[in-house]
Amino acid sequence: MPNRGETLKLSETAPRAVITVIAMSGILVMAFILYFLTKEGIPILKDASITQLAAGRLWYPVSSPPLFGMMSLIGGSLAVTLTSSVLAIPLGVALALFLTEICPKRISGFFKITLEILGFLPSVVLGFIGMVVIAPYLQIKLELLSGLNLMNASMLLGVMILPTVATLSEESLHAVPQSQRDASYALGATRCETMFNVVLPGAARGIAQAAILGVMRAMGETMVVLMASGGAALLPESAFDPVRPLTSAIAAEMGETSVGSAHYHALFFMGFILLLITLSLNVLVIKIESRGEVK
Amino acid sequence: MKMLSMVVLCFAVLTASLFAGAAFGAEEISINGSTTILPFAQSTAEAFMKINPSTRISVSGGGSGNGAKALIDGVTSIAAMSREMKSEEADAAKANGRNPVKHIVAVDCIVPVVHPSNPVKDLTTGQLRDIYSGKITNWKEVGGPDKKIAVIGRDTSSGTYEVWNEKIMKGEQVTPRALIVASSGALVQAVAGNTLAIGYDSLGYVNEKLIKALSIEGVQGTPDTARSGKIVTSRNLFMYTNGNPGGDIKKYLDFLVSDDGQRYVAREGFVTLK
Amino acid sequence: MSKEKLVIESLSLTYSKGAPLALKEVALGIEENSLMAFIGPSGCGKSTFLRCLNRMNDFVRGVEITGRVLLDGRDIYAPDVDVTQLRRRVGMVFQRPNPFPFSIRENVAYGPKLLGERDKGRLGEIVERSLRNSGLWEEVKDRLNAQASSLSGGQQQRLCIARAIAVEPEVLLMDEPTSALDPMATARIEELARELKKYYTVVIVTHNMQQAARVSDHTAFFLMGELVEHGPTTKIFTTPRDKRTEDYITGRFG
Amino acid sequence: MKDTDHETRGEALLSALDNSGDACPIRPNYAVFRKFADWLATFLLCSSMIFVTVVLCAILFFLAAKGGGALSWEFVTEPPRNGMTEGGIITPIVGTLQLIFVSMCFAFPVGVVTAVYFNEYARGGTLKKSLRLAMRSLASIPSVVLGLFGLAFFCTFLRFGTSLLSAGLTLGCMVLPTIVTASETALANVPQDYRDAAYALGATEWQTIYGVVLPSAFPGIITGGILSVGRVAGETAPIMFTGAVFFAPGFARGVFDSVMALPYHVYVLATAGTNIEKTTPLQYGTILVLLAVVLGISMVGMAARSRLRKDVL
Repeated sequence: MPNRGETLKLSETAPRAVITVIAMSGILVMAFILYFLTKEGIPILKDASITQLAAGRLWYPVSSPPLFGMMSLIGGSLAVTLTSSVLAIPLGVALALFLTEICPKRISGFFKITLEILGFLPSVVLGFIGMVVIAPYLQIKLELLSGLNLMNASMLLGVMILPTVATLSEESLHAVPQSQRDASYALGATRCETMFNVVLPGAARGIAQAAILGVMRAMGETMVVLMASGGAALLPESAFDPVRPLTSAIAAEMGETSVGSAHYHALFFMGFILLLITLSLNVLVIKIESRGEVK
Repeated sequence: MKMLSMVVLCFAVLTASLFAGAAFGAEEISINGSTTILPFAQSTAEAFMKINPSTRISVSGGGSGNGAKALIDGVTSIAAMSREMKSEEADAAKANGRNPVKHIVAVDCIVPVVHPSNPVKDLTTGQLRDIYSGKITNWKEVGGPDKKIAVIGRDTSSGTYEVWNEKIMKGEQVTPRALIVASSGALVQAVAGNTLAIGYDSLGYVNEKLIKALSIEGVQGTPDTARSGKIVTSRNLFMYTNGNPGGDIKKYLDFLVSDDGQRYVAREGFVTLK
Repeated sequence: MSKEKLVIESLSLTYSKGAPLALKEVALGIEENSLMAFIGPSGCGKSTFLRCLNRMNDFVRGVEITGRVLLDGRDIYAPDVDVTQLRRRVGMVFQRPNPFPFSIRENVAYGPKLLGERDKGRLGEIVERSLRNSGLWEEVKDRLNAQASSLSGGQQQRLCIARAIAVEPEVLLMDEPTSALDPMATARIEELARELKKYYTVVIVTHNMQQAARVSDHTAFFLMGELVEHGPTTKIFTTPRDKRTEDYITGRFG
Repeated sequence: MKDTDHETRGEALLSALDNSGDACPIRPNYAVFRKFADWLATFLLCSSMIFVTVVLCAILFFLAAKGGGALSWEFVTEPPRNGMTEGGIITPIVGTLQLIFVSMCFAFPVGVVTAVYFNEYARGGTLKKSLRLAMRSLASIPSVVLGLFGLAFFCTFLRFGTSLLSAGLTLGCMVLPTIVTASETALANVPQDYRDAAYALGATEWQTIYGVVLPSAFPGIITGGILSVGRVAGETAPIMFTGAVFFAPGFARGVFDSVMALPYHVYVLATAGTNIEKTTPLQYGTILVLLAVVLGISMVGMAARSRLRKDVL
């Protein structure tokens, strides 16, 4: 930026001030989000202690007396996130490897568009498919009590986070210098040895970030779990148990509560928990990134 | 740069028109609340608007609580509720300077539903309670095939759940293993696609081709049994207004309880007042 | 005079169908345990030609190669050839040092590990031997677990040489190995190259004629994809047969 | 290559180099294993891509086959009738467009200005760092949590009610980080020479930005905007409590009206109709229109982006 000393005129300072102020609205929005989630979420602690909230397994928010045990819901969120990540992250990395290391440039464009389209599919559409296609199929094929379960939701969530993981991983694989691949090939390595011994380790940091961002998305996704996860507030014991992740509990129950009731605050408290989880994952991503910069 | 200015200008004009629109719109009634009531609230609203083209009625769902909340906040003219307003909601409304007034607009009953292939026809209140509390887990215990029961319930905060909880469960907790679906329609979808399922839903949602309604203690859910209260799960459906309504709101509510209006109630599968 | 390790017979290369040939009918023999230098102005095809000798051009899309490259009398472009085996026998050192982002030890052990060597002790021996032979051992023996990127450019290049010779290649191709290095580091690499030819057949591409004159036994001069002239280095630099060679080495172009 | 000859030679070489140790074990079986592993990995990676492509095609074809029959001119030009069992979906289509418009009115200018701030004005320091952190945090917030925020802040605190305005602003907050990132990239791609040239002519900082930098970055900024519009069109969770309604008798005529929106309409049709049999074709039809809107907008953005990349390179 050119430094023009003290002779700053109004025509210079005014736009600068206006732009700075408008830009700050980003901070403002974030601050408001934190403030309102805290303000509406914390009052639940009057009705239930932290231990009751975190360790209670029973979620009966409108019975009398109400029980606000969120453990099953948090467990549901974690189970869905974990299962979908286990399904989608290896697949996403595999797609990225395919696109950078195997696929000829000419057709990789086509596959990249495929991935992007997958990423643009609205979650409500995927949830719908889970409800009307996958659920009956799973129920009949596997003779389950219900096809609306952890596995159903996780598969769809996997589809949702797949493009994120694949695209970001692909970027970091791309950033591995060609010269290192050459070096490996020149030593007589096969393509697969080069991929797994040189390219993947070289992109490990970026792939870790991609994976965390994928986890973050899975954690916060709502419509798919609302429509396909079954909604039973219990800690799942198998992959085919129904679950009730935090996001679906919020979406399903928010409409039915009365403002200011303990239930209302409990739902905001769940939002608050989700916020904390995603923000800390975000900090993790930034940490990984900055460690890369130092090097 | 010209292009940018043009775009900005267009945005400005459109924005202005959007804000201005609110100022000289026709009188608007908004109905907000229970998903159970929505179907006939919507069709009566459509019919009413045909007769009174100057009135606009918007119908939004989200649940009984949502309706009450909207009425308390003063952002809706009518709260559609499948349960009576709770005392805490009424208190909140009073604190906000509003005075909720109850109108009974239709009758309904909740019936247990199963997949059409299920041979079971009747269950007692006790059996239903045991199924939902998790004591009975196999269909053969209630005269069905030797298959596990997939228990499907509604969100604990829905009006339908509250009736079920009060009249059938009588204070016992629903097993946490029960699947929970977020709306009446989702329940129909879930039961229709699952041969092992049992659910409960408002009479209006029972579609003979997709799901089969069971009788409770030998009493079928019909308009008559619902009106007379012979079936234990009968309930009234309400609309709440702020104070005694006047103007278009009164006209709409009058239309709704009139024979013309009640025809739509019947057509959506609900039970008319008379 | 010992036998010819590599014999190239009328090798032509084009980067895409119909495009002008990047290499035209190159024919050349490279003697075993000798050091041959390829010289020529940039873009003359000398690096492309070098990459033909261990089939690194296979990765370039659209490349078409005709002719034969015989390693110990067998065509490396024959359909039954295992390219990975070939590349183990014909090692390569690149223009810029390209160590893997691992430790020094892991860099050298990479090749032997690929070949199935899992024994820690033997790997240690190979690492030490390769580093000694590339003249790096004394400098790094106390920090074998340090990141390769912590080395200087010259050290990195010698590490790359150590990595290449760890798999016991028969031929070592060096593609302008000193172009990214300072004069001191260059001198060390040149010295090393002269040392290495005792055990390997070394081919070095350079744009630096002095370098070729200093280190090589034989020199081949490339121009516009053509092999103009080749022969003993002293002969090329004193009595070139071709006018173009003379022009180049006397600095009239290039 | 079969070569006992080379092996012995390698050993001879080794002993010449150093008398200790053996040659690398070159087991013929191991070479076969390596080849097989390479082939297997290639096969698995290829099939993973094929698998994903097939899944996507299956989803799209399934929806197209089921919904194709419901599509007609009437379907996309008429409002829903008779408790959603008849009529079309023009109301939610228009509602979605209105939501896009309102959200962009907020997010686009603020996003572009924020990017200008980052790229041209910010001098490092705490303010820039905290704004950067705020943007990244905002990008990571689950959409349903944004919905809660919209409910507490726009609907209740600012008294906008469940309205187009509340929902649009909530969506705007959601896409703000996307627009900032896209605009920043576009601004960063403007060559420094342009700025230097403008300054050399005596232009002020603002004149340079407004007259030179912004116009040359404009195509990139617009592209980012279009891509985020695709996201706005498809989101359900943030508008569920803030402005989308089950049924509205007509288009919203002001920002304080509530609206129907396509994604929410899909949810409603799938879960709340009394007459699921009758609404089934409408469900698939609506999904198809939603897909057409979302994918259509996104593809326009993608096409614009690839053209842009070609121009830049």
